[in-house]
Amino acid sequence: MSNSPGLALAGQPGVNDDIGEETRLKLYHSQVVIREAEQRAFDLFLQNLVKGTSHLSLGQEAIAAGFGVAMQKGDLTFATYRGHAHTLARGVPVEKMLGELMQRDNGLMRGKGGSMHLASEEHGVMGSYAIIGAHLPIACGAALRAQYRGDKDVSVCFFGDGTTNIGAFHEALNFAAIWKLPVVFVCENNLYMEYTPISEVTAVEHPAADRASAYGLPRIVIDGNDADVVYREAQKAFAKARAGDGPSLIECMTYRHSGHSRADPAKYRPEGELERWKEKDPIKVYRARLKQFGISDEAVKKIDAEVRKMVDEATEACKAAPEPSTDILFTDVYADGGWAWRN
Amino acid sequence: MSNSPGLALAGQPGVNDDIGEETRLKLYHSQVVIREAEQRAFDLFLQNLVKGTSHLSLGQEAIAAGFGVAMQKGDLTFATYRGHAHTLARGVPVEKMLGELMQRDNGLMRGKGGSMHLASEEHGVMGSYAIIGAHLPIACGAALRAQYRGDKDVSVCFFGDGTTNIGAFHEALNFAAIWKLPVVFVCENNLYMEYTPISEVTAVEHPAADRASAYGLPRIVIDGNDADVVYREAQKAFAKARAGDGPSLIECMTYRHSGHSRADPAKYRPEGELERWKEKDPIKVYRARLKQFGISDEAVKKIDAEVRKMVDEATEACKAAPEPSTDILFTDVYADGGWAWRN
Amino acid sequence: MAEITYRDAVARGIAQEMARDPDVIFFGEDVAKAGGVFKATVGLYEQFGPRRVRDTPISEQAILGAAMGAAMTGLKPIAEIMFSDFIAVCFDYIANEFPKSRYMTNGQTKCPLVVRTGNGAGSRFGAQHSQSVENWCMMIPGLKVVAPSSPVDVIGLLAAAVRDPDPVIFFEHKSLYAVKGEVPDGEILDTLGTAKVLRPGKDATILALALMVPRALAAAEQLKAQYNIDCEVVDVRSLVPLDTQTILGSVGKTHRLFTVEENPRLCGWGAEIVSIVVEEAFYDLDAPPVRITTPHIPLPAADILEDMVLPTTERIVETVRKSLNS
Amino acid sequence: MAEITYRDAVARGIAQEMARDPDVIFFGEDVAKAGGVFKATVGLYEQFGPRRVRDTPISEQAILGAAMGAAMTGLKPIAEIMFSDFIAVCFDYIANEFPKSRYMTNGQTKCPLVVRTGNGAGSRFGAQHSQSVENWCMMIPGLKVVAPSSPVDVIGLLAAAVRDPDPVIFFEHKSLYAVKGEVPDGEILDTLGTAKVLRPGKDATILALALMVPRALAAAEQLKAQYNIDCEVVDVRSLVPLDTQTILGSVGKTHRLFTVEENPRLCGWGAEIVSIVVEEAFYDLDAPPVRITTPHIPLPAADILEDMVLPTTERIVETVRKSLNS
Ligand SMILES: Cc1ncc(C[n+]2csc(CCOP(=O)(O)OP(=O)(O)O)c2C)c(N)n1
Ligand SMILES: Cc1ncc(C[n+]2csc(CCOP(=O)(O)OP(=O)(O)O)c2C)c(N)n1
Ligand SMILES: [Mg+2]
Ligand SMILES: [Mg+2]
Repeated sequence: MSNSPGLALAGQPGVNDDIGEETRLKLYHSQVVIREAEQRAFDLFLQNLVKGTSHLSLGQEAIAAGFGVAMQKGDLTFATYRGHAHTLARGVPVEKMLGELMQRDNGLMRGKGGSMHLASEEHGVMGSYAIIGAHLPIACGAALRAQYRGDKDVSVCFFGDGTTNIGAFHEALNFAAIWKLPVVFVCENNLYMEYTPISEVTAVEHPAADRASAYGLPRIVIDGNDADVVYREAQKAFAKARAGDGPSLIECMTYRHSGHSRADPAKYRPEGELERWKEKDPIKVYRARLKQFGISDEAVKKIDAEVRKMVDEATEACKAAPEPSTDILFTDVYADGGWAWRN
Repeated sequence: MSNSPGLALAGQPGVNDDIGEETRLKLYHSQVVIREAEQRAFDLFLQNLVKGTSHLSLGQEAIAAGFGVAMQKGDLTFATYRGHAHTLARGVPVEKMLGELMQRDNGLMRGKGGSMHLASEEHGVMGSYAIIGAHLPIACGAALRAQYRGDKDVSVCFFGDGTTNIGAFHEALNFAAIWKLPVVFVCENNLYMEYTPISEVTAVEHPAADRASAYGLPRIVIDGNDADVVYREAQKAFAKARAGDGPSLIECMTYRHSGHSRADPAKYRPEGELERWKEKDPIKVYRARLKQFGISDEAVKKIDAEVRKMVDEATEACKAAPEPSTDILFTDVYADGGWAWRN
Repeated sequence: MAEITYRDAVARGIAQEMARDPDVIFFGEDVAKAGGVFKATVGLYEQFGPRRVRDTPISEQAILGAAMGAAMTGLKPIAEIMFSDFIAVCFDYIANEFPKSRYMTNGQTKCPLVVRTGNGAGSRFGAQHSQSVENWCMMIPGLKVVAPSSPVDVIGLLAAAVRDPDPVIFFEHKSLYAVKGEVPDGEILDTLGTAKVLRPGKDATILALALMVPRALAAAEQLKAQYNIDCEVVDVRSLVPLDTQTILGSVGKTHRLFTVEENPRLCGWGAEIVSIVVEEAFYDLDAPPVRITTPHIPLPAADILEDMVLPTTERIVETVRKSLNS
Repeated sequence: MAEITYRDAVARGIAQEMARDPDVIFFGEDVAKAGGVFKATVGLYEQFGPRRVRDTPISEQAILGAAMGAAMTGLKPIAEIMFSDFIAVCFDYIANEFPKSRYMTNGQTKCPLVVRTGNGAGSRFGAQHSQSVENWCMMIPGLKVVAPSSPVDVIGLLAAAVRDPDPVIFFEHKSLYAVKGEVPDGEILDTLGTAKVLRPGKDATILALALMVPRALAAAEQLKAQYNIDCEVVDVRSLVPLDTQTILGSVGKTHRLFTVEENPRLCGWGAEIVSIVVEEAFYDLDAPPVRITTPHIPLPAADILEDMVLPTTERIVETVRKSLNS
């Protein structure tokens, strides 16, 4: 574990106040948006209104929120199939995310991409990638552009513990390190790949952090369920990147409350594991944190209510939205807007 | 550097005598065979008798010899395009190796494979692989078979420093580590990939050893120009593998005297570098070693002469050998001996 | 005789071969304890234990490389690549290692392995989890390539693949996993390289593969019932070896050829077969062969969109009808 | 006007585009300080410096992934994959990332990059360094695929590829690097998706690509001189977009079609074109189209063997003559 102030796996915050009330409310808000939207996605799935697959981040909200709040406009997000949280954390409207899951015309990609491929370029969300590891090198490329042009944006690349065992991880980390690219690799270690515990298939205890030295990088493991901890670590990594000091690899310990994907009841978990982690539920941790810093119950409840209302409205908007027009089937294969592979 | 007895970058041997005269003569013999055969390959190339490409191990002989002598019958070799040395070190006749380079019917694969793909199953040489990194997972598979069946053989996989930056390296190392496979990964760090210094493109100083910890393995860097050092390290690794204690990753420091391949005059080297390494020429180092252990100049000269004669004879045999029969063009695509993809 | 799903046929086929031959081992991501993400390998771990049925890390190159090394040295590995789209991350083994080793070594080495993989669309997974990539393999010399359309074929062809001395890429269609079919009791063993005439006919030959087979059959029924067009439906089953005898035989009888391909159009198996047929049976043909394929675009996720791009029974009916009437 | 090699044309093409557009960067293994293993990029590092011309580690996935990320965010990267066979180790970017991103995001993202790679046989490098793999790319929806046969086309098509807003895979033929050709002074810019009729003729159309183009041209000369058969030779140049107009136009005139393909037979570009031509111009054809390809085997290393498998001028002459006489 890193010795960031505020580190507290059990939810006991530190006492410093470098973060401040405004940011804390943002962090809370972001987590609640993700929680409510993901929970809604799950409910809609049970009502058969979400089609295809979906991979929720319930329980992992603090990571997306902590990084999202720390990111500046222009910073770029590269996410995975489990990318709703990271997309929302950049300010993408819940309606557009749910619309995509429900395969409606109001979806982020009007149903062409689906749950695993959320992207919103205007919010800096450069796509969600469903082939494990593929986006790590891609994030390097975006960072290379920033470095080349002298742009100050940082590319942030989120992925899971299981992703550390694929070749692209290794290539990207070395590549970023040798060229000191402004990219931050965020490993969300939720202890499982799909159904297999990461510990059964990995030669080291911390699949990302214990390999950082292989790329000349410091070992960083943090409590991924504490948004303050995440936020502080994100800020450090971003400052490093913007200063031209190269990439960071941050392993965030966390746990997903639901199964891997909608098809998964998660029976493979040892008894009590989920319950233990629910005690460290990031929302719960953060409500206590707000209280500790003197933020009123009313303020918290107001956020909760506002978010709930927003998600309700988004849901209704999606339900009312038409299916995508089939006109889009043959658009945007190529930059000319079409798909012609011949004359 | 590991603290193997006998370690001596400058060629100063230790004083122990665990290796013994017989083995020392084998180690010398093997190195001289490789040196002479490689030098001959180079000469034949200048005479336009070697076709295609070829990648010599001149200057790197101690590694192939050290491992080759330590290997037992049944142990398996997986080599690269720079695989002449490792093939010869298993006892494959020079004639068959040169025949393949000269694309003659007496070649190991009768010209079908070429210089980059030497294989001799009867000698345990399970192929030379020309796509960087590909054979590391393959060696894992052979080791998995040994483990599964309770066979006691070890798979030995040779590759270069540059190979440590490709994805397959990472996947194979983790795979071997988690299943404790009896495989030994031998990185021959000759300081360059093709023409680019490995230090310019690698985030750590020792591209293999500084990453061993990422797979829960000990860091091992040895003097790859001292056959005694290599031999001892090989024995340790083999004992570990045979005991069921899993893989090893051994980084051997060395230098190639010639260019990367026949097309390369190696102009990119800093002045004096080759000369400095030639002082540590493994053959030179080992002649001194033999002397130190009281082995006579005559014995050494006898080996030299015998090897030279053998290589001369092999050369003549190859020159006299016919070109491959074109009958083999359509054989051995499939196990039925043919190539039929339709009925 | 029992009715089982295509999904269960996979597990039964693997179990049959593992019980028969102790050299058969099986590994892949989440295939052991969890029984696979498609639940196609449930029970194998329990039956054969952790030595023979193994969960791997997310390391497709290591999975295929290890399968190859094990195969070269005496085992008969079955490796799973969860979705066939992921063949792209380990394509070196498919394209450069498995199929070339025996040839390059002039017959010294062998590579008797099976790669099983979930192929095809229909699950609304989007462009990176829905592709039909059998042609990525068909175009590589030295592989064998199989794609069954029914539970009984799954077992029989899987058994044949495991016993085959060459590398076989075995495409299971994700949208067929839930489909049921009659399967005889006892050992089932089929033959690679054989197409199957599933419905004899005299007016036109329709070649189909995997998920397209039931659609072609349904189309043939409709064409008969509504238009009195009598189609012969051939399940290609094996792309390599390719049963050109059955195909040419059928075209020689019907004089008309249609292919129904789920893959995007360019360089599909249909192109190859059409070019074989026109080269060898040009004068047998009464009209141009027609390829019915998914258009050459990435696959969309939304059901309404995905349903429009794959060849449907309707599209087959319309295409054949129009072609025969013109 | 100057005579330069195909190899030097590569460097000139890259230099032309880098000088024009500061967003063009170039990287790959040993491409910068050493000027590439084929010496096709000599001088670029000196001219444009280490920021724009970079040596990478042996990390093909990182190379292509980084190219994509840079392209998505505003640069115009040119990435080198040294031998086209190595596309297999980074095929995920070719198959699943470059070509699908724009479509999946409903047009939000872009991917204007060029992957240059040394393709083809003739150097006696054996099965893993000699392949013609343009079809691996042609079969993927969303890419553009180019393979020039002459120095002037190298420059013009490379420039077009760099300026193209889509991902272009650019196949340079290793056995053409030393070939010389006349090249005009000044900027050269060609158009993707255009085939070139290199020799007009009325008796048969011969389609060829890259190294097969000079062989087809030589064959046409022999066919004319020895047998008075007048062949039209079309350099396909661009597989995607495919100039079917020029191809169908030529076949409409000659009524005979031959393809000359270096790739192993199955699912090659010739199969696709044959299937297009028979579907759309069946009644134009006086005889079955014939594909002249490398047989469907891995490539042998020895010169005597390698020379037997690639289509030769002689084989083209014989095939066309026999077909036209029968
Ligand atoms: C190359 C590749 N292999 C396998 C998969 C299938 N797959 C999807 S998610 C997943 C598990 C990923 O685990 P992890 O990286 O820990 O992320 P998490 O899902 O836990 O967030 C797997 C194996 C894939 N999408 N791509
Ligand atoms: C996947 C792949 N990328 C690139 C190459 C081209 N290549 C052949 S050898 C080589 C350098 C290898 O360097 P290293 O691993 O240090 O081995 P060495 O040649 O020094 O023995 C390269 C880049 C290849 N064969 N395969
Ligand atoms: Mg995980
Ligand atoms: Mg090296």
